[in-house]
Amino acid sequence: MQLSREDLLKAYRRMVMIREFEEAVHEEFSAGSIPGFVHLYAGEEASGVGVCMHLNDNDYIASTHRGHGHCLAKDCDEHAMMLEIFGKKEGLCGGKGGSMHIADLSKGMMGANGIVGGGPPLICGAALTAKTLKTGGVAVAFVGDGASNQGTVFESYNLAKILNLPAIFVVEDNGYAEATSSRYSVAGSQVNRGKAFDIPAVEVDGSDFFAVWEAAREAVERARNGGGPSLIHSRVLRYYGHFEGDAMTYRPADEVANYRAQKDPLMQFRRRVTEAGLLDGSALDEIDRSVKDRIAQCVVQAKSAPEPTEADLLTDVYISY
Amino acid sequence: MQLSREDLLKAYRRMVMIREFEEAVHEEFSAGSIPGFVHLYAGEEASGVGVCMHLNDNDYIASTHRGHGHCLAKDCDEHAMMLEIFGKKEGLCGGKGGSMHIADLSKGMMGANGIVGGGPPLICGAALTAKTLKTGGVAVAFVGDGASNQGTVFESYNLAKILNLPAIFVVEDNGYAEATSSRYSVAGSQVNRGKAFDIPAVEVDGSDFFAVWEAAREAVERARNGGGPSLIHSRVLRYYGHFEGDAMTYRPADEVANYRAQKDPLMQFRRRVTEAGLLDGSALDEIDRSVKDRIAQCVVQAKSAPEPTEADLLTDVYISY
Amino acid sequence: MAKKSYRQAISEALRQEMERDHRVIVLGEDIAGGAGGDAEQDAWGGPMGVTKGLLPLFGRERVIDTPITESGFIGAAVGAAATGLRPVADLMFVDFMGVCFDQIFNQAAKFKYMFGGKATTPVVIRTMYGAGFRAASQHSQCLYNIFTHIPGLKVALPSNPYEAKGLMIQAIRDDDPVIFFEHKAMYDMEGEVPDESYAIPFGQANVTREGDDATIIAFGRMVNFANTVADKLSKEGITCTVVDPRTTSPLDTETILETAAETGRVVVVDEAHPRCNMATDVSALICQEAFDKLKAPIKMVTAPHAPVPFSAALEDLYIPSMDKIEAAVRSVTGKSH
Amino acid sequence: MAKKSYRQAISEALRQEMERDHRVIVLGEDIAGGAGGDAEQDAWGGPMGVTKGLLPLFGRERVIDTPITESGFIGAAVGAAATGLRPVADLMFVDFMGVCFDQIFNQAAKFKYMFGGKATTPVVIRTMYGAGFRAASQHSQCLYNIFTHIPGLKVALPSNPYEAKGLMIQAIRDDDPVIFFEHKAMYDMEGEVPDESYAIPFGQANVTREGDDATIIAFGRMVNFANTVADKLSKEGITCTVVDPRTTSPLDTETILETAAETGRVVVVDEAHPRCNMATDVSALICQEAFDKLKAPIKMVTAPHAPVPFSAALEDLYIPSMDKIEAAVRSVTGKSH
Ligand SMILES: Cc1ncc(C[n+]2csc(CCOP(=O)(O)OP(=O)(O)O)c2C)c(N)n1
Ligand SMILES: Cc1ncc(C[n+]2csc(CCOP(=O)(O)OP(=O)(O)O)c2C)c(N)n1
Ligand SMILES: [Mg+2]
Ligand SMILES: [Mg+2]
Repeated sequence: MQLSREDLLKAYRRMVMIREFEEAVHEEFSAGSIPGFVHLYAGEEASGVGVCMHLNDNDYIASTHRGHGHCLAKDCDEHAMMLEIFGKKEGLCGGKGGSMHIADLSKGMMGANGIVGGGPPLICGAALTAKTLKTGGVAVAFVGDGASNQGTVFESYNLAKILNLPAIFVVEDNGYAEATSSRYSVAGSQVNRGKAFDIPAVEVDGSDFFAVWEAAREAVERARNGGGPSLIHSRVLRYYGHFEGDAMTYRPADEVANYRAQKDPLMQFRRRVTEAGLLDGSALDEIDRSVKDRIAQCVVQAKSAPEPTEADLLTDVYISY
Repeated sequence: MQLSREDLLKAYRRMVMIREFEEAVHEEFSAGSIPGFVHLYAGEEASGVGVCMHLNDNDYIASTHRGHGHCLAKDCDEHAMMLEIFGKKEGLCGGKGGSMHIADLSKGMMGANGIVGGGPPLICGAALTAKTLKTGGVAVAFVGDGASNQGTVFESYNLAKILNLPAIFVVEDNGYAEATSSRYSVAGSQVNRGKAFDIPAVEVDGSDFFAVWEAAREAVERARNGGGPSLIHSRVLRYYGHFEGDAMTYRPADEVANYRAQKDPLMQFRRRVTEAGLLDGSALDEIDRSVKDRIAQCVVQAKSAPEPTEADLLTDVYISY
Repeated sequence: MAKKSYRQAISEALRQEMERDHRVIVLGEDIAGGAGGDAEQDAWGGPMGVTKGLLPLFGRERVIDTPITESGFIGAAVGAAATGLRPVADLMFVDFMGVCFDQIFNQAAKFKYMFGGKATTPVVIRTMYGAGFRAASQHSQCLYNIFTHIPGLKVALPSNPYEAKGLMIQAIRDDDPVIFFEHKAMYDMEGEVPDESYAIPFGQANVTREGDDATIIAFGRMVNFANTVADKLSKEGITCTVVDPRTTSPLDTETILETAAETGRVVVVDEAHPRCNMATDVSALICQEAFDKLKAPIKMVTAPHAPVPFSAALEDLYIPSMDKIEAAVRSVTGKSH
Repeated sequence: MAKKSYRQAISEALRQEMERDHRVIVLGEDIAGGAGGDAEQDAWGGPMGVTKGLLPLFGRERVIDTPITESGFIGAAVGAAATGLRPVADLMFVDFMGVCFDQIFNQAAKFKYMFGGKATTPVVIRTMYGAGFRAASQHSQCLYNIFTHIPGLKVALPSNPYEAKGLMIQAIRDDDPVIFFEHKAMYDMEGEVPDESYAIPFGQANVTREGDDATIIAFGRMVNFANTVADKLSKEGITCTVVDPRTTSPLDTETILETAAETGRVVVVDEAHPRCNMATDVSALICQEAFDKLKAPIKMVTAPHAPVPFSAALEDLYIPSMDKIEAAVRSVTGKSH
């Protein structure tokens, strides 16, 4: 399996989409137009996109509180997402979910999740459906470094292994859980944690799209071929605070700047594909431009879109009651 | 550190006490004199005793639903325990706890536990107390093979490691969780699970008192010396059903008989100490006899002891309310 | 119609639904029993034998023994329900909710609302509740009030074998998450249960007795206690209406309010601890909506505010008894012995 | 006396108790913040900054950042309490109870009873609750009714800074397990708070307003709503008694029954979902014990039976409003505009 030109363009477009989306949300949050708890994925783009490039609508992912990037990587509509984050009626979840609960099951996106460690058991379920109904699908749980200590995650490793489920656990280790360093909170190693359950596990540089893509290719193939679960430890960095409003005093002042300068995933991707002559800069520039426009448009529309009304308050609680 | 003659006699006495206690409970349950859910430890004696020989009243253990053996190994009073199992007012817990909730905090016994995986977090707490108040104590959680898959257990491994707690996790693997074989339910290995958290972990033959004692010696020493947590995977077998009343059709018919014949922990102990000339058979016979008498006496008294009364129903809910 | 036990009724419902719909699976700890071992494979069928016999019919793909990881497998059931299966997961004792409640109340219950109506999560969680087994504090609780509190969940409490079969079939066919409470002291209770499949709609109370002097609203096993008390008192000429709401969520407020209004004298019987329970829920409802029809204070008969004790002597005092129900009825009717 | 915020009041209580008793420790996720990192070590003090400043005073031995393992560290707090410490654990949002409830309701709450009175478990669990933050379904729940239901737990709901300090000090000194509910929309609320240490006893309601026409019983943040409504209506000559029970368990039933009897017209205000909540609990209590004094139906003002919505527009409609409380008072008093 190889990345075609179309794949590369798609991957880049998705990564830029995430970056622009998050930058816009950052700006709008700072300006006071977005309420609630908002966690941005900027900086981690290559990880989510590198994984989701292998997935189709028949495959499921479960995300975390830091969900925008995974949604966009899984092809959720950016316009409906932006509306949702603004709490609008035409938002992807009717304004009822917001940033922490964006989902689109028709795209195989099972939801961001406000509960740390909430996703992995759900993904075992999606994988069980795939296995039982023989849909050919696989299921991926994204897990933060902080989340990797939650009991539900280990339970899911074990369950996925003993039921031989087509499940993949991607531990996106951005070095922090809120203000706590993973150097403090995580005993042992992510890879050994996987291996302790006899789950094949690898570590990758999550800022390198191609490294993630390759690791995910193996894991997805294994899952599709009945080989059971895999674990990928993807090292990344988040560019913004834990949530919007976080002063980030627990981080060295230059941490993000250095990373941006040396390892920014978009920059790395661009350098790699242009140096290898796979794509030329102008095609990428064109994506940059069009995505920027698109997101700007989404923001404008989100601002003026109608709010939900009292009639919406009590719908969607049950299917029948 | 060496086992003195007194230690050997004490260890044997405790193991015989457990065996006789459980045989008596088995008989009385079959006869209908004991109500509720009762899980017997017979067959696993060397494991609990091998560990608890290193502990004093200042050290804590947390047990499981299969708690009688751990209680006796930690020196809880057999008479008060028997009364408790019969639900009597003078029982160790006033008849309010029963088999699944025997505790004696004054002996460092934090309780049997009806919740699988309930104990390890509690033991982290006892170890935290020891560390914070510098009591010199250590804390031990007993964990079944089935329990070893519960999320709380992994959370405790991680917490104990990162806080460098004087905690020891003893996974008593008797091959079954209820009717489910650990060959099915446990992915990977117990030792690798410990090591995945950088916790020193060893496997021992839990039917061999001396093997357990030696492994526990190292772990307890490490904990007392500020070396943090350890894990011991102790392989054992239970002689009776999961609970009293279990027909055990999930087990090969001769499994227990073969084990009893070849690996019975009391038999092994007796052979080892007599062959090595450490103790003579008559001293052990004397223990057998006196313990048997003692337990028979406990049963007789438990049967005729008074029940709790309505006045006891609403006491002990709060200290003040 | 044949006499069947509560156990058999539930088992039959599961079997018939699994035959009808290949998406229905059952999973839980020892739901079959024997996995990985060298002897009988369908050794348990759950600790009470309810699911025994399903494994030979449907195989390990649809009758799944799980490790002891309630968050893991209940969460997996929820995730499977959201993606196309119709799982029936077994939370062996409701007392174990504390290790997996998140997957029930924050995930299953809220998907539909949080996701703007686009998710469907047809999961059933079977669970055992109630005192009377000398099973002590961690294996004897009721806790259905906690699930009833949570919007997005439905809660069924079958009071006899007939109800158990019909409510289970409805639970499986229902597109919302359902928590199905089985009382551990009722598995051997027998009653007439049709062989054919039938669903009892949720939110429609069953009036098991009709009377003029008082209305007893009772839940789960307590319905039987209430019936017995009503039968006894009727011999004295004190007649009671007995209401079995069947489900606490949805709750048939209409029948409750109507029957309460008819007699104006109400007793609510709930095996649970007294605070924030179904007895308070129903009392408050009536007091708000049918106050003018009340002729006497509403009496609640519940367990005390204490954990469930182990000792048989204490547990018998603990459980709301027929004597206490009878006394409450006499008190609201003003008709003492 | 100085004006202090709810945040400062709680922080001060923690500091003073930690100074007084070396066995008091605090632990939780980012309770200090910055552990293992290369920059500020007291970076957060919890997400709301309540515990900021404790680390420099008491060090990492007593101000313990934990991994995200609520069962693990809440359980550890329970175990530590049973063995000699007096831990104050932070369950960041009460919505996270689903991953650790077992350690609270089956362990901490039951030790004393199950073990025949021989255990003491003086643990405090601080937790954030309530809507109004646009924090959506999984970060906005109340859920205190669930803890209130459980025998063995005490539940405190401070309604302002003064209450917060005094109830926290009592919580720490109390020998039973206490769940301490802090409303996330109240941290910046200011009020007079004495500098010195003081404990407010549990189970003693505070009557914040006295009146003749109606009795409003409200919980937590809703006490302030009720006070405002009472003040507004008093200008019209409708006077209300407002009762802040302070703790839901123990509950000051005496004050509730007395004040309910005095006016005979009762409104209960509870921010929680409506089923099996404190509004039903108090209504049922009054209806059973003070029925003869009631002159009108008891009205309950609560959130609806739906998860908490994200959208500001919806959330504002969702939270029990002063308008709704006012309407309820008018309805029970029969005095409309
Ligand atoms: C069960 C639970 N505990 C705690 C939280 C609060 N919380 C939200 S995000 C977070 C940190 C998560 O860290 P990590 O998993 O590394 O993900 P990241 O934020 O770095 O993407 C915490 C503690 C929560 N939402 N759920
Ligand atoms: C949380 C929880 N889940 C399930 C149970 C029911 N249960 C009691 S003991 C047991 C099996 C435990 O197996 P293991 O840990 O191997 O201990 P063993 O019985 O073999 O000593 C189960 C499933 C429980 N008590 N608590
Ligand atoms: Mg992180
Ligand atoms: Mg076992």
